[in-house]
Amino acid sequence: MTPEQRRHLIYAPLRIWLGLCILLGLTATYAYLPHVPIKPIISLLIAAAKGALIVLFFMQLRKAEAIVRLAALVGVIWASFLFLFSFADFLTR
Amino acid sequence: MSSDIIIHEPFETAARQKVAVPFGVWSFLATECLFFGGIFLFYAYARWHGGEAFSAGAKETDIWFGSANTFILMTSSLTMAIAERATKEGLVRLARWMLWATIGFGLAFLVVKGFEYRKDISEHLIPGPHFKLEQGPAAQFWAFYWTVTVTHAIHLTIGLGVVGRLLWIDRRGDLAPHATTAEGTALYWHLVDIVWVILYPLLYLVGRP
Amino acid sequence: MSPNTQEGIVDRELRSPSYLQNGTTIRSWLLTTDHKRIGILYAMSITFFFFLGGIAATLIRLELISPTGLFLTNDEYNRAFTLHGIVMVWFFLVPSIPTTLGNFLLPMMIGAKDVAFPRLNLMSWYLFIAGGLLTVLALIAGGVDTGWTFYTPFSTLYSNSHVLLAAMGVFVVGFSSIATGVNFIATVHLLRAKGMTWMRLPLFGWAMYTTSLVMVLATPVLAMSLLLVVAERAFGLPIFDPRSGGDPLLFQHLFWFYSHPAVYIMVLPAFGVVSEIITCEARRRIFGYQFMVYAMVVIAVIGFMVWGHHMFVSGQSAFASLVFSFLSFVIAVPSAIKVFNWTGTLYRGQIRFSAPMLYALGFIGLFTIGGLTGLFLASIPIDVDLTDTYFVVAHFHYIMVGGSVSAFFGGLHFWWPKITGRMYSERLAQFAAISMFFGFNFTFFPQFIMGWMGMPRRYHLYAPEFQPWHVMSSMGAVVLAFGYAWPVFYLGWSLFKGQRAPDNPWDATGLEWQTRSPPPKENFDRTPVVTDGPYKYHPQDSTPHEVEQAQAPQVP
Amino acid sequence: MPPEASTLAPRIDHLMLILVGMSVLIVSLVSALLIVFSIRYRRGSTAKRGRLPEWVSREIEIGWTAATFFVALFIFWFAAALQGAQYKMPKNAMEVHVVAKQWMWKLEHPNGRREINALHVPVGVPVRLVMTSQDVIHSFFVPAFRIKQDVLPGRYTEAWFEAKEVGTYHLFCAEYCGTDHSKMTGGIVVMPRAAYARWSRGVDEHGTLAQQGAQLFRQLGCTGCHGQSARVRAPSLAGIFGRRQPMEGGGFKVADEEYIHDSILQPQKDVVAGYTPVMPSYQGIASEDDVVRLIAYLKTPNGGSVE
Repeated sequence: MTPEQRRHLIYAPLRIWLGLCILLGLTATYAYLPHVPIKPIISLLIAAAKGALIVLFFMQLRKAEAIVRLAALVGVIWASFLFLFSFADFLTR
Repeated sequence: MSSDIIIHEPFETAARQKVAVPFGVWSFLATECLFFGGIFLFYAYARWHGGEAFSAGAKETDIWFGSANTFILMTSSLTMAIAERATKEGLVRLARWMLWATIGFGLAFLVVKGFEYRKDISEHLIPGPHFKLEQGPAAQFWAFYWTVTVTHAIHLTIGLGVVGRLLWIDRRGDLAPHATTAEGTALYWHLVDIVWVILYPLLYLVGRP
Repeated sequence: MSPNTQEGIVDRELRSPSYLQNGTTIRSWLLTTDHKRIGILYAMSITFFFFLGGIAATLIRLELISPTGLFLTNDEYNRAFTLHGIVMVWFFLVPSIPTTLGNFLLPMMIGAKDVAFPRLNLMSWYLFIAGGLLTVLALIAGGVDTGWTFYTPFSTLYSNSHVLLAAMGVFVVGFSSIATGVNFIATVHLLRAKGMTWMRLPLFGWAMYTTSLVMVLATPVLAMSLLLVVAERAFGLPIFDPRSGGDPLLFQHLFWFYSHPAVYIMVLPAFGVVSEIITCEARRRIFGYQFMVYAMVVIAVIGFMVWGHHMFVSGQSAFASLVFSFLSFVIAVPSAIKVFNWTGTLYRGQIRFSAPMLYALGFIGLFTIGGLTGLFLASIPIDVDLTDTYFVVAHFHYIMVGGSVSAFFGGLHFWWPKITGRMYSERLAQFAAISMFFGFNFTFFPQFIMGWMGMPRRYHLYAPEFQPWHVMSSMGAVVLAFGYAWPVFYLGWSLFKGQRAPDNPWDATGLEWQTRSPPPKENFDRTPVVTDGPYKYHPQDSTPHEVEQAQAPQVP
Repeated sequence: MPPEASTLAPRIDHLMLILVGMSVLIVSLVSALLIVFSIRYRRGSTAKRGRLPEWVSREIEIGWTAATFFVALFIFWFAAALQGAQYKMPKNAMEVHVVAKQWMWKLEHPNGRREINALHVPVGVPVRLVMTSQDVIHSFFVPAFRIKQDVLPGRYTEAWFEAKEVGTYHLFCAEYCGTDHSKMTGGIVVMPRAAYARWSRGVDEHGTLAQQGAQLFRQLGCTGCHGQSARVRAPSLAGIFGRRQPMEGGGFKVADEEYIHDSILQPQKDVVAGYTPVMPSYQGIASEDDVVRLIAYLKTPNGGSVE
């Protein structure tokens, strides 16, 4: 294994994994702190950040072809239609 | 870089064929995104509508099991990522080890999940006549819990199957030319991880301390 | 496009065998990954389901002749219309054009050897069969009585029928749709022949692409809503149960998020088929190609944002109803554009009234009526009165049966020579097309009137003042049934005794016509290269008339 | 054409006729074009087929896109305006409670008179329907009035009408609800006011809805906690209806029919600020009919303040 390969194969993913672990610790701690605001939002934001790390680096969307990125994006956009219009009903009853 | 990718029937060029698997798998992941989107909509509605009673139900989950499983699955993602990259680089030995590790972590997840289920069952956390809490939003939380974790576990089991298939390919011959297959497998495995990462705050962090 | 006919004097025997001769054992069919053979497998399966659903329709129409019912009990009637709905929607209409004509033609039209994932394609058919078996099992076990909509809490807490089996059947067949969708999207993106740019894609290709988009993005939500139904019904988990604070409307949102776009899964492919037929039979370039493409894309996207118009009386908020109503009007615009453009294509053409063309013209008429009555149902005050009446039944049959099924039959005839290598009897086919058109109108137009008079749907005992309309409708159904059954005979005859088809009997420009009939396994003897847009029936700045005159002396 | 028996019906029909007219126009236009083109440009005809300049196609395309868009916008606007009228509940309407179950309609007048599968109403008086279901989703559909509203379990939905013609009209269940769905029908009997007054005087011996509710309020033991001398701390219900209640966990909720319904059957859901959620659920103890009575009682000026 060349040093180049070692960097690409081992260290880069390890760094991401470390980031994920830190975020996991953060989110669990924050949830148990007494008297801190907007807990649900923080926990979801951290989950989104973790998801983004996995998508961009583990799944290599950062370096992917345009059409692959498009496919990835489309799922999220369409799911947002589902939420947007359903809650347009729930919230205005 | 292993350059000797086999060109299958419908494809004329290796470049097109290389993008086909990630593109196809990503399209399927878009499907998965909407699949889980459906049950997340149920969660969002129940949490919004159920208010405090919903959180009261969510308090009953065990964060230790949940956190341990999040950690296990994140680590399996790491080993999977290394395995996929190693396959591409032609480092078959490393890839093989990492695939075995991934399978190990996946199984560990299921075992931990099993213990968690045992605890949940012993505490009567299955909605129904013997349900521990009030019927109502708390029961809805647990309906979500059971449905989504079982669905996720089925996804994970399928994941174990496709990773196992890679090992089988390896056993029968050379893994290196199947880099795109490894890539598709890895994408699916990571998705299963992401779903869990999103589930973690929804299941284990509501209404604490 | 480059026609590579006139290959010189190549002996028929020396060329590779056609896809039909390439292995004749049952095994070679059941394990095939050839998109054309999978198309045939699908065609046989959906024909079975079409007639199964048709039997249920026959029972329904017979029963409704009398206001007090003829021979069915309440439960039997409920099971009959549920079976009709489930089978026709998921086992016939949704797969109809994409999995048969789409599978067969899409790779050929874009100059590819196969779809992007041939084995996935075969798996899709097996999933279809598995889902079909589960549903047939539900039928044999005694049937389902929830209606095809599976509304909760009826389906989860109250129904005493085999909801689980049917829901699982539909769940499984959903994944066959998704597999087809993923496959087609990748195929169109990655396997277009050299020179086949997006704006040179035949409209049928665009139709398959947009349909697949809807399949991939809508079907999973149906899968999840059925999974939730199963969880509540089988395991007693309170999900939609109102006693635990669940909302029955949540199910409806999830269900219609799929089921409204599903209407576009059924009708977008029809747009594609009709565009191919009309251009060829009128010898005319499509009027406004780009607008036709954009219209389909807009329909596929906005189609996801209008589902709430099924829920105007459901207890949905007034604000949400208003938003959904507005978007439903917006989506009428691209549909109207398409109708006008097909009409415009006929202008200054050289129109031939072959059977496919008759089906296509019928499609335009019926689709127009179906689309316009859609505007009635998009207007909230009128929908409040008309929803859940026969007006709605008539409306969606105009779109899905008058529209899609006409187009499917049109396409089946149009590409029959290519698929089977045999010609059919033009006269008999024209007769079938005409009887289908009239039979359809006799069956469903009275239903608009009785719906407007207040006849609720899913009733088999009804007030006597509706009887004349029901009798008219049932009589029309006889003609319609003939229109559907008749092609089985002459097409069946053509399979064995029909004249051998030339490679390009209609003198069409699509790539699929530039190869042999029936095509070889790898589709083309020589990989095609595309140099121009589709529908090159006359040069861009010329007319069919001039072409005709220029060609006249050469025609023997 | 079905009878137009409510004040709303002619307005709906007006819109309907506009749409029918427009549809006939468009269908005739399209079919006329199809037929004319088909005949004129049939293969081998001698009709001239000159060149089409490129701009024609684009101009026409943009033209009819814009035209259809404006037609659609116009109809939407027209329909939305009418929708406003349809949704606005008239004040001082007579209130009728509707409880639907498989497979019958139970209708309860404010004076306590109960009917099954029939509803007697006076002509010329607005009637507000407050509806709920005991089991599955049903739908209250009176074609002659052009009204339809789904009736949901666990929720109240509303509809209103003002009958303007004396007569008997169909009542249908329009949402499929199981085996006897097509038998879940009834009649709306619209009577002259005097006749209605005579009919409604044949009151039930049980008293008005509110009186029955007061009785239930005691029988079910509500006074034990919500009464003034109760030992358990529970919010007083005197004059509760329509009041804004502060919620535990923040926010306010208006105590409407829906809120009271849920507070009886799912008391854990919306707990008033400052109270502990000790109230048991009355699911299975109080039927939907009972809840209707309790609400009628709590709506009266001194409802909930009994000792």
